[in-house]
Amino acid sequence: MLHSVILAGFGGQGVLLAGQLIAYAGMIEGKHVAWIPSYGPEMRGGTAHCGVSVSDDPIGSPVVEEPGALLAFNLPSLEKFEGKVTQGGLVIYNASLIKRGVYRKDVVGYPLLANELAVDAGNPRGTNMVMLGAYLMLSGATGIGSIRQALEKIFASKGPEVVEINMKALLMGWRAVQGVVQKGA
Amino acid sequence: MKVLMKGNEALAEAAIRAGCRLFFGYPITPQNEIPEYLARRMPEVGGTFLQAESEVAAINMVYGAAGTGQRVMTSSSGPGISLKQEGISFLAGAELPCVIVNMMRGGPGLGSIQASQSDYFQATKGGGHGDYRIIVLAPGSVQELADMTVWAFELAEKYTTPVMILGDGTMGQMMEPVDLDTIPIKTGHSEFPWATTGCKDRPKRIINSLYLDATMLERHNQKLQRKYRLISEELPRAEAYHTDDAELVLVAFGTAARIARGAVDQGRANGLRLGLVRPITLWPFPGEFLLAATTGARKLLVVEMNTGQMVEDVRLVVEGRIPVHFHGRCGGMLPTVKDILAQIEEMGV
Amino acid sequence: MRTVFAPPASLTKDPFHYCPGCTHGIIHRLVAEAIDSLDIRERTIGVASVGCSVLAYQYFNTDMQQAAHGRAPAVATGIKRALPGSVVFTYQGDGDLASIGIAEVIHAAARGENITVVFVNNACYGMTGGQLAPTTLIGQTTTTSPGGRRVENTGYPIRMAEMLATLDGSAYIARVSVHDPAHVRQAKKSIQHAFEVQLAGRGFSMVEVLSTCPTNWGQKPVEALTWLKEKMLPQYPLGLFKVWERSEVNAS
Amino acid sequence: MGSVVVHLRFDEQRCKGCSICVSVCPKGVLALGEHINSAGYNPVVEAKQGCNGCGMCAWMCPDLVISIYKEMGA
Repeated sequence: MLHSVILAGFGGQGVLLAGQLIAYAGMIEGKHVAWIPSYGPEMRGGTAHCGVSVSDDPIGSPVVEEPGALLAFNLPSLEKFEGKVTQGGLVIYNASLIKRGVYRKDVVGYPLLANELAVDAGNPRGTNMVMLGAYLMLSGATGIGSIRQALEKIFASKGPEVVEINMKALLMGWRAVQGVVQKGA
Repeated sequence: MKVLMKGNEALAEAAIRAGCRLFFGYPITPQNEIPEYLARRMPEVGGTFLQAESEVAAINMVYGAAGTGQRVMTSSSGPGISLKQEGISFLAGAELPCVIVNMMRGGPGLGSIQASQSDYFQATKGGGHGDYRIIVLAPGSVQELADMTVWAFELAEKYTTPVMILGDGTMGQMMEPVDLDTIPIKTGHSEFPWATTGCKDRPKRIINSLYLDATMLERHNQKLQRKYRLISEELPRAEAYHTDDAELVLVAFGTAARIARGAVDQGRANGLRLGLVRPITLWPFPGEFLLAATTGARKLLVVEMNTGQMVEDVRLVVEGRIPVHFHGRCGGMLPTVKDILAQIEEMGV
Repeated sequence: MRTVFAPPASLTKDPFHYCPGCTHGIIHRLVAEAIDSLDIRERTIGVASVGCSVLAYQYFNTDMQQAAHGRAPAVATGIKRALPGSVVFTYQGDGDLASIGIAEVIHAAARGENITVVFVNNACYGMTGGQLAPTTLIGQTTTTSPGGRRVENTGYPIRMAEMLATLDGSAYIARVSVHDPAHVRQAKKSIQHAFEVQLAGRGFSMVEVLSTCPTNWGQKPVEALTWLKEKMLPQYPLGLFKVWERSEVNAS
Repeated sequence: MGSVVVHLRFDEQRCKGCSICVSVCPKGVLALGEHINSAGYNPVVEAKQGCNGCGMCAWMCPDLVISIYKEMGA
């Protein structure tokens, strides 16, 4: 089983960190993982994206050409990557900033008011965690417990409060799409 | 314990563990995390990090430091490695150990900053002026980047020669789990009978590659060639994957080999008898290994992130006994499993 | 019997390969005498460059490393960073230092690299047959400026000592000459002082030594000394351009 | 007060006959010899008495040909 995902947004939205958390959690679960960022002048333009693979088998190219899922944090990211998602894949997009739906009919789109949910979670900068929570709920790429362990490792120097506040935002996203699924079912 | 690290950072940390306390470099994408990491780490371990005024200066600082017998490293990418060729030739000529990292990007010229394997010829055929070779290692994962850095320092000292780690932008930028605890920590450095350390209680030593007398230079060159023959006998290394019953064997290194492995898996799932040979040393090229692993194969397909470079060495090795095909992407584009399998279908297994 | 003058211990017995009357030999001797006086031969590592002095590694009786054209200050940086307790000097000509290697020497000075550069300026490329150098005088005939150096074509001579003295990292910059015994004595003092600056850890030191090239200037050795005095001194005034005094260290 | 005897020693095989030493000698005691050394040059010789050991020749010799010693005479 291979989970491949592209996370894309503008600088400061924490897309690279959210991607690393998936890879870290996958590693904790004993899976093969790879994470690769966009780099160079592309970053200077204020956009950032990364690709993550979590798999039971060794990972070939770490570059995610046809992701099973896309987390689009802003409109340019949705426009750039929507066409690359595999048939039947997930497109989770930040509806706080993106005022349109998904054009493709062969993927499943999930709008998420990530900014508002982050504010509700008491963590206005936690949109990346909201989006990540939604992705984990919908894909099952890694468990929530291993994401917590990954957060504890990455934020070891910042203390347990930082872990908690991020987990809270993550669960906001998780529950938000859980509701959507139930409604659709 | 496994941690998630970028290839460039794992390599840099491995160099510290291997006892490297001297780094001279110049910024260029996609290897910047190496100097950035060492700029932080070197002062913590009492080492030297120096950003030189150019790649030319950096490699010559390496040349000076290597002369003292201490472990020293530089890193760069295509355009910078081209500038370093003068110094690499001097290091090879004066027989000094050092480690040079090339995180390849697309060329020629300024090219791009995306991953490529277009410096294979430059790395394996000499690169600079004169009749010399350097050892070239091709890592295939972040763990190998770290392990090969340690190995590179050992080989450099064993054979008193520069060793190049030939990675690419993808390899340097990607994060993968890596276990660095398995690398023994080396401190201090070895004593060498050629190192310039001040001539207290011994005759003076000279580090040099100038031999104005033709007979002397020929003798020096023959000595180098004897060393290169020894390396060619002792060192070649490669990895075989499902070659035992393979009718078609893919040959690829580094990032391309990871993709080729995916093609082997998917092809086998579809009933195709595919295998893979992955050269780990690019110079010396593992020719005998390749021959042994492909005795039953009817076709070879070389996959590279360039327009066809290693394929020439593969053809030299098989000497026309097996048809050798080529699949390449270049300019920073990566081959895909789908495209490789499409070409295999076209070729017929 | 008292010795008034004998060769220094920091030179090997090898005869110099330089042309008759070439003042490289004098400058080699002065460097070696400075090393002897300071008793630092056993911890000195010299860097030979490319040009006439390419074989300097044979002559200095210290550990030596031969560098690529222009790169001696970078090589010296590598050595000094690896062995901070050593004394490191480069010996470079004007083509090597002021043309192809100008970046390396400027940056070594700007970093305050604690090395000593002996810069031999004879206003031409000697080894390759007397071509135009960055330090060739205006109007001076060379094999690549057969009608004399013209400003419209190749610009102006570079005054390296003045230029490097502007950098905060340089601690001692002097220009001396070897065209007569009195100036040779002054040159020796300067070179020794440059090494002392390094020993005190003050940073980059360079002594530019005006030198002759009788062969490529097409002059007899004695005439060449006169030409140096009359033609080169006006373009390249002698003196101290950056001075470090011992008292500065004591005061700090 | 005893007289001082100055001894000049020439490492003749190193001499290239450039005659810089001849030109700087204040007493004019040096000259190039008639014979030829192994390198093919007419090497410097002490042509006249009167050296006072001032050392200028040795200071200016580019090839370390000249060594100077002083002996206190009777």
